[in-house]
Amino acid sequence: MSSPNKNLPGWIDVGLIPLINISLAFLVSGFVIWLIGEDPIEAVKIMINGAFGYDEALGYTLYYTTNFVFTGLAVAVAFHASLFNIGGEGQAYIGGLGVGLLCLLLDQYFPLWLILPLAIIASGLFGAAWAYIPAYLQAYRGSHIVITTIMFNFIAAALMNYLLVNILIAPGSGSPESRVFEETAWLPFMHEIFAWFGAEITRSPLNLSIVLAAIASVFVWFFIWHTRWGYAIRMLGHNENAAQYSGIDTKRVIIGTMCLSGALASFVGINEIMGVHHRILLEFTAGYGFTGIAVSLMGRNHPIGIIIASLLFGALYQGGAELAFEIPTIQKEMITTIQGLVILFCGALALMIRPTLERLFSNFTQNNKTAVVE
Amino acid sequence: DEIKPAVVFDMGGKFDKSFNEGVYNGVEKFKSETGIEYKEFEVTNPSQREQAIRKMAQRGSNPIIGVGFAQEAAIAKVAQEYPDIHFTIIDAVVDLPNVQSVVFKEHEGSFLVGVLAAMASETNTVGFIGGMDIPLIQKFACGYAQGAKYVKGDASVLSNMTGTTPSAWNDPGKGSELAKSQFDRGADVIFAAAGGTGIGVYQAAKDAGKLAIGVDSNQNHLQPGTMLTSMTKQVDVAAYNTFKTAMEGTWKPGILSLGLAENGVDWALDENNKSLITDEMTAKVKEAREEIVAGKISVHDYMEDNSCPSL
Amino acid sequence: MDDFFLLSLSTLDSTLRLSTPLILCAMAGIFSERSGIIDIGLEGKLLAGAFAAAAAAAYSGSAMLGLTAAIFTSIAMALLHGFACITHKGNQVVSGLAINILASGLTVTFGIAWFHQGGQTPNLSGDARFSPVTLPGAEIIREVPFLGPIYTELLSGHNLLVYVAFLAVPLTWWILYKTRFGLRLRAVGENPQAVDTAGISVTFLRYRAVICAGILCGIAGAYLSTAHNAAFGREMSAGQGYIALAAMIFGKWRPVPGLLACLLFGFLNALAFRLEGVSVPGIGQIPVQLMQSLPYVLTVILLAGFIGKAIAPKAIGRPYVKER
Amino acid sequence: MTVEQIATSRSDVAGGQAAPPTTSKTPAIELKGISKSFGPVKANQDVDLKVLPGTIHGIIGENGAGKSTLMSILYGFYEADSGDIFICGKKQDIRSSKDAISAGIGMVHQHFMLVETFTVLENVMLGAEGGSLLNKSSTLARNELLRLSQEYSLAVDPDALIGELPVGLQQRVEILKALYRGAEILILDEPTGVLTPQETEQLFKILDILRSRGVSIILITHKLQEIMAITDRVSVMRAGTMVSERETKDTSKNELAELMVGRKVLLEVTKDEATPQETLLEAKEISYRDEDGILRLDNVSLTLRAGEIVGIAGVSGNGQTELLAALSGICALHQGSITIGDREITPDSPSSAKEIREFGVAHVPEDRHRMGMVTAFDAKEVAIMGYHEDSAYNGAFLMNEKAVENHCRQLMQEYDVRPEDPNLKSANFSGGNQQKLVLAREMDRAPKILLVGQPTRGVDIGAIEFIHKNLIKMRDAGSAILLVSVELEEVLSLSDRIIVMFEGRIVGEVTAKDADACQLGLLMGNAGAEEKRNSSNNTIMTGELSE
Ligand SMILES: Nc1ncnc2c1ncn2[C@@H]1O[C@H](COP(=O)(O)OP(=O)(O)OP(=O)(O)O)[C@@H](O)[C@H]1O
Ligand SMILES: Nc1ncnc2c1ncn2[C@@H]1O[C@H](COP(=O)(O)OP(=O)(O)OP(=O)(O)O)[C@@H](O)[C@H]1O
Ligand SMILES: [Mg+2]
Ligand SMILES: [Mg+2]
Repeated sequence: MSSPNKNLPGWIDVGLIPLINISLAFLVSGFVIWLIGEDPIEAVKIMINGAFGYDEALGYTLYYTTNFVFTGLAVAVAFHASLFNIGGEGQAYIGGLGVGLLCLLLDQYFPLWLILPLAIIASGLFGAAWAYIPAYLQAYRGSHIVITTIMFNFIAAALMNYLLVNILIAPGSGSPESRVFEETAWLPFMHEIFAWFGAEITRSPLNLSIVLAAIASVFVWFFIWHTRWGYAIRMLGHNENAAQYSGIDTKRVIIGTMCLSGALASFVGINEIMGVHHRILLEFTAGYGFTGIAVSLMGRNHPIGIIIASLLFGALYQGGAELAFEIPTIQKEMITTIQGLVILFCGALALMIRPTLERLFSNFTQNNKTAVVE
Repeated sequence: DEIKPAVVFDMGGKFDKSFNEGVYNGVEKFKSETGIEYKEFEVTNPSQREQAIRKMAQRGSNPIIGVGFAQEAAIAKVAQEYPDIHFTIIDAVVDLPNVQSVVFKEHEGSFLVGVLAAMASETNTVGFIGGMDIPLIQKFACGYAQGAKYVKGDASVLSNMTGTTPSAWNDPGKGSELAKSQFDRGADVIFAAAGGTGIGVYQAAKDAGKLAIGVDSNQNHLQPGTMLTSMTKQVDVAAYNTFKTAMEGTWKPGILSLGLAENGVDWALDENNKSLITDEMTAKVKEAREEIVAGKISVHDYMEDNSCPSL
Repeated sequence: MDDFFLLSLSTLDSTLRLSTPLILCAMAGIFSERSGIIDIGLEGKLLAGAFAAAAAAAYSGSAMLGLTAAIFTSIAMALLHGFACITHKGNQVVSGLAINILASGLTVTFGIAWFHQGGQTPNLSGDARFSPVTLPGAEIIREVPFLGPIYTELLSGHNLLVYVAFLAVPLTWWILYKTRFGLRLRAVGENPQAVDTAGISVTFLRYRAVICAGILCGIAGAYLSTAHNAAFGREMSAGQGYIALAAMIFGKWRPVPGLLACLLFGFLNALAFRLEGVSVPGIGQIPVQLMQSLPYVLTVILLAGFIGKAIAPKAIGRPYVKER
Repeated sequence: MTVEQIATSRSDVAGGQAAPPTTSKTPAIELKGISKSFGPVKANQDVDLKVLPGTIHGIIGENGAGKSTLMSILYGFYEADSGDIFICGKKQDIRSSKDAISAGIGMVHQHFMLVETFTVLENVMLGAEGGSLLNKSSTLARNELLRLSQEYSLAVDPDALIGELPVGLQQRVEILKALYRGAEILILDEPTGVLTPQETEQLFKILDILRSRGVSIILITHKLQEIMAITDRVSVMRAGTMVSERETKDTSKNELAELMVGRKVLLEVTKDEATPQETLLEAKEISYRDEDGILRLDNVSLTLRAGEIVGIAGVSGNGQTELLAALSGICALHQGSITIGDREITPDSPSSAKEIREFGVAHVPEDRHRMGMVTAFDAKEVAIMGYHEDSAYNGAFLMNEKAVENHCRQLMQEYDVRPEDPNLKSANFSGGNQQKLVLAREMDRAPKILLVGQPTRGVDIGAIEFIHKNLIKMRDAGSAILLVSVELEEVLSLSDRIIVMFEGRIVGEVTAKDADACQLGLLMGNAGAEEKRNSSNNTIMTGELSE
């Protein structure tokens, strides 16, 4: 994002402008909906209610948010070292494999409190490993990370396809999925956790991994802006010569950063495999990795921004599903369109109305000054 | 009182040129005949399957159709939660008192079109193009190969898969290239079980003046004159029947395994392709069909043991 | 041996067909990125173009009208990209992603609305589609051993757009290196301040660059739906825009190396198709998936092995802000 | 004189006949009440300026005084908040560089506006190609370029890549660009900051010729002797305002110095004899090749001893940069060895910038924007570059922000960096202040060995005095200092020993007291070895010879 250096009060930048942008996005979406002869107001009502209106909806929204936080953070971390990691999709896929294999291995023998940390490590390792190769090639052979990560997404898909169809497929099952894990390897759902405390909420895929997402966000914030490693990463990202001058081993930083990035992306596997499906299956990443790019950039590569953006996308996914459910004439492609519009207005055109506001604001303050003078 | 039917399509979407679309046609037929509206949903990621099915159940929809093997787990779960709602799952088996599982013996149908392909082939080489390498598709391939080898023991069968990502079901460009590559390798009849990718295969066949075989629904009309036939799979009928029987109160749980005997799978003959089908072929297929129904020929089901002797 | 020769001919033949859209998109990417505007939106423009072409061709029955429609649609999307990134200094990657997502949504939505075939367009035939062109003399020299087949099988008999794609490369090169526009375009991608202080409008220049990209993507789209195939199908671009992007970077943002990268991709795919299911003595049948990932794996290896560091245009991705 | 007329007269400059010196006394440039502020910063406040035609007008002022900003406004790069611009008595509203150019204004920016990947010719043509196809317009341009370089003796190879030219030549290209566009008014912002004495001399010859051709010139510089040497009038800026204006002949260095800094400054360095002690660093026959395999250091040997300043003189681009890089561990040796204390660094046991810094070696790189700082960082982050792993700034996991900020504030106080705000983005300091910050960071730790390149580039004289004092202080405190500077003045006045480099080799060593400028100049030009020189230097040579 081109950092605007004109002075506007914070609340306009972080509050008003995004608000106007999203309204614009919905205005245009509403127009498209009106075109196909549906009632836009109704549609927006359904979407918002469908995303936040009741506990189940909220549950789903937050469940998607969890995934986006992971992939968004992954992209952001790499971005601070000016590495453009398009490979979140593949890293998440392979991370999920790691989680799955571990659960398949241990679920009969160990309790959750032992499996969970191991699973987190396993997914982290697998995701990091999948990011390591592109990183290594970038650092030591100068091969462009964008290409290699794109390639590795395809390779990951091929690998998973092979493993699931030929090796992991549950005996006697028709569909390319592993066997279901024992309950000991299931992350508790939020509705279960609430139940422990006697609170009754409707079931949803939302599970313990949202806590992991929160932890990850805090960690990234501290790590990037308040540790020497983050300092090195950012310096490398801004000025490689300066980094070398400062005695930073740029190759190691590149590799380290990408591995961290891959690990973060891989936690989608925790949420999906251990938290929701309790088995390894095809295409569970469903594009979360790619959306992570938009999430991260819309969130200005900052954890707080990323959390907000993730929430927005979570709401879009869930609210969109709701909309498709309630209004049959609205197909899933219409939802895609709306998502595109939101990314366009809240992401790409984020600064569109800023100059106008600046003018308004400065006039406003001018007038006040003169008023004071008189 | 009127029933409130619902259907949950899988990730391919109801226009996937494959079984989702089949189901869609079936329920549309039902709607137009009876005027009864149905609820529908297209899932866009794995966790929406359970969500959508449960939502349908909550809204009191009954019966609910789940399309595709991938919905097996979701149906199983929700069916237990709602024991008095009727569920029908297509292409998978869920063993519950309130679930009807409709599975097709695609291998038998594929066997027949394999026979036709081999007989129509002058090069004695036939091709198969699948979407993704998954058991269901292997099932098609395997039956097809067995059929081809049944008429011509020395027939060789080329097999390609389109890809490993969902786009493999929507890549006509790659489809036509795969077809061309198989033509180059001597094939002159190609059976495509690859959703939208098939469109490219049929086009390539037309452009090259070779033959192609459609899948799932009768696709002969797509390229009249170069579509040898289509391996039809009566998903539409199955879906239609689910609603129909439910309406008449005759819906029954259990496993419906639809093969040639039940006309669940078949090969399509219409004016678009009758010029291509000789009487000899018709006779041969008729014979093969009877022997399969009579159990004289046992067509291998890939999904039995996830392996294929004839490929 | 001889039919090996023919087989390899046909492999190269399909290499050409497969690389055509990649080449056009890669050249498009070069125009945009050489001017400093990242273009992740190739995929979206490609898809939108494909739809527009098929739709227009289906209505008008003319492939040329289809092509025109594709070009204008794609330009429109390019201008949207410019509006976001050039005029409003938006993030170029986000804008590109937005365009891709919009394209995949809108094409199908309109498709369903207009043709009621689940986002597909009607099959095209005859003039609604670009048909093969036989190059002069193809028939005569067919019999000439070796050269004959190469000319007739390989070079001749493709549709117009394939040749357009291959002409686009020298054209791009010429514009970039031999015209004033090209000079300024390369300059603005390296150092917009220098261009500005030389009294040239950075904005206008970059807009023209993205328009060029739009035109080329439009042609590529038309190729997909009205030349290579005979209809538009949902998501039919199937990620080729991203591959083209990779190829362009692979080619270090230069036309000819870019071309080679695209051809490499096309070739590896064509090869993988033909090797699939072939069993290697000793190893036995190679898993399908391995074959399918072959092009990607080999690309990575090549990238690691032979191609040195690719240096992007200096000012790429950074919107040009100037004090006012 | 209207834009059109300028345009025509411009085209006939381009046509060859030099424009006759304008005799009328209407000022070529007149600025009235120019004000410009960047947010809170008032870069210019109600500035007036008159420049008479055919004269050279100097502008001096402290770092951040507002000189560059004022010129950027005149050149249409920034837009003034208020005030008017008159060109030859005619009010112009200059909203873009385009307007400025068509008004006959040319500017040589402080940070050159050149495309590094382009050739000289391409850069000169850019924006004035005169034809939509390059082939024929470039032949025209080539001839015109050659003609200009003949006429003004600005020899430069049209096909050389800018990125590979020494700054001196890059600057020539900037001037040629302006002339090519027929500039009647030429603005140079700190042009000599990056030049060798020879190059500076060259530049001034050129400016002289231009003046005689009736071109009006504005010259921004921090070097008073240059003002005295070449300008006709001089204006002094302080804190965004014009404080005074003088006829050059009726003023003196000291007066000007006082005017701009607002206090007395002593202009020449005073230092007593060096008392060199033990050897702290010894380089034995070190060689280094860059990525393209070009030999940048060609077995260089030198020793740095405690309490001694060794100066490296040389035309920029003759291996000084690489020498600093090699000694500070940034680039790996291909031959030879460097001994620091008891650690011997060889190609087989390479070292890293990190390790070498731990030996107490500090390094002030020549180019602050390229290496010395990260313009996107806050001042406080820049203040710990290279020392960011120091336990003083780090806890177990988190950094100790307070410590970092305090450290930075203390540096800013000691080295008077303005504005004194550790949390300000470092890009927002004027370059002079950026330089002070970098120096402060490296000198503050009283390193055993200090490698320093271009310590006073772009720095105002007040600061120069201060920096020189400190270097001497460090020397006397027993540090070994290696000073690389293209300012011969500086090298002569600070060093105890002077080493001259040429094409990566050491071509001469003299003790400071029996060294003199012209002798060094000859060594730097490596006179007597012309045939070995690469094309770029070669053109300098022919340039020199063509006098
Ligand atoms: N684009 C800008 N945005 C904000 N502040 C600026 C900008 N340009 C200049 N300034 C501020 O305006 C003041 C004047 O800057 P300017 O570059 O004109 O000083 P200067 O006289 O050129 O300094 P130096 O002698 O180091 O070249 C400085 O405080 C600088 O920080
Ligand atoms: N966005 C900005 N905000 C605040 N100050 C800025 C900004 N951009 C530039 N500046 C400062 O304003 C001055 C104008 O740039 P300029 O390059 O003329 O500085 P300078 O000091 O003259 O350059 P040098 O580094 O060669 O001394 C610089 O000092 C720069 O650091
Ligand atoms: Mg300045
Ligand atoms: Mg300066």
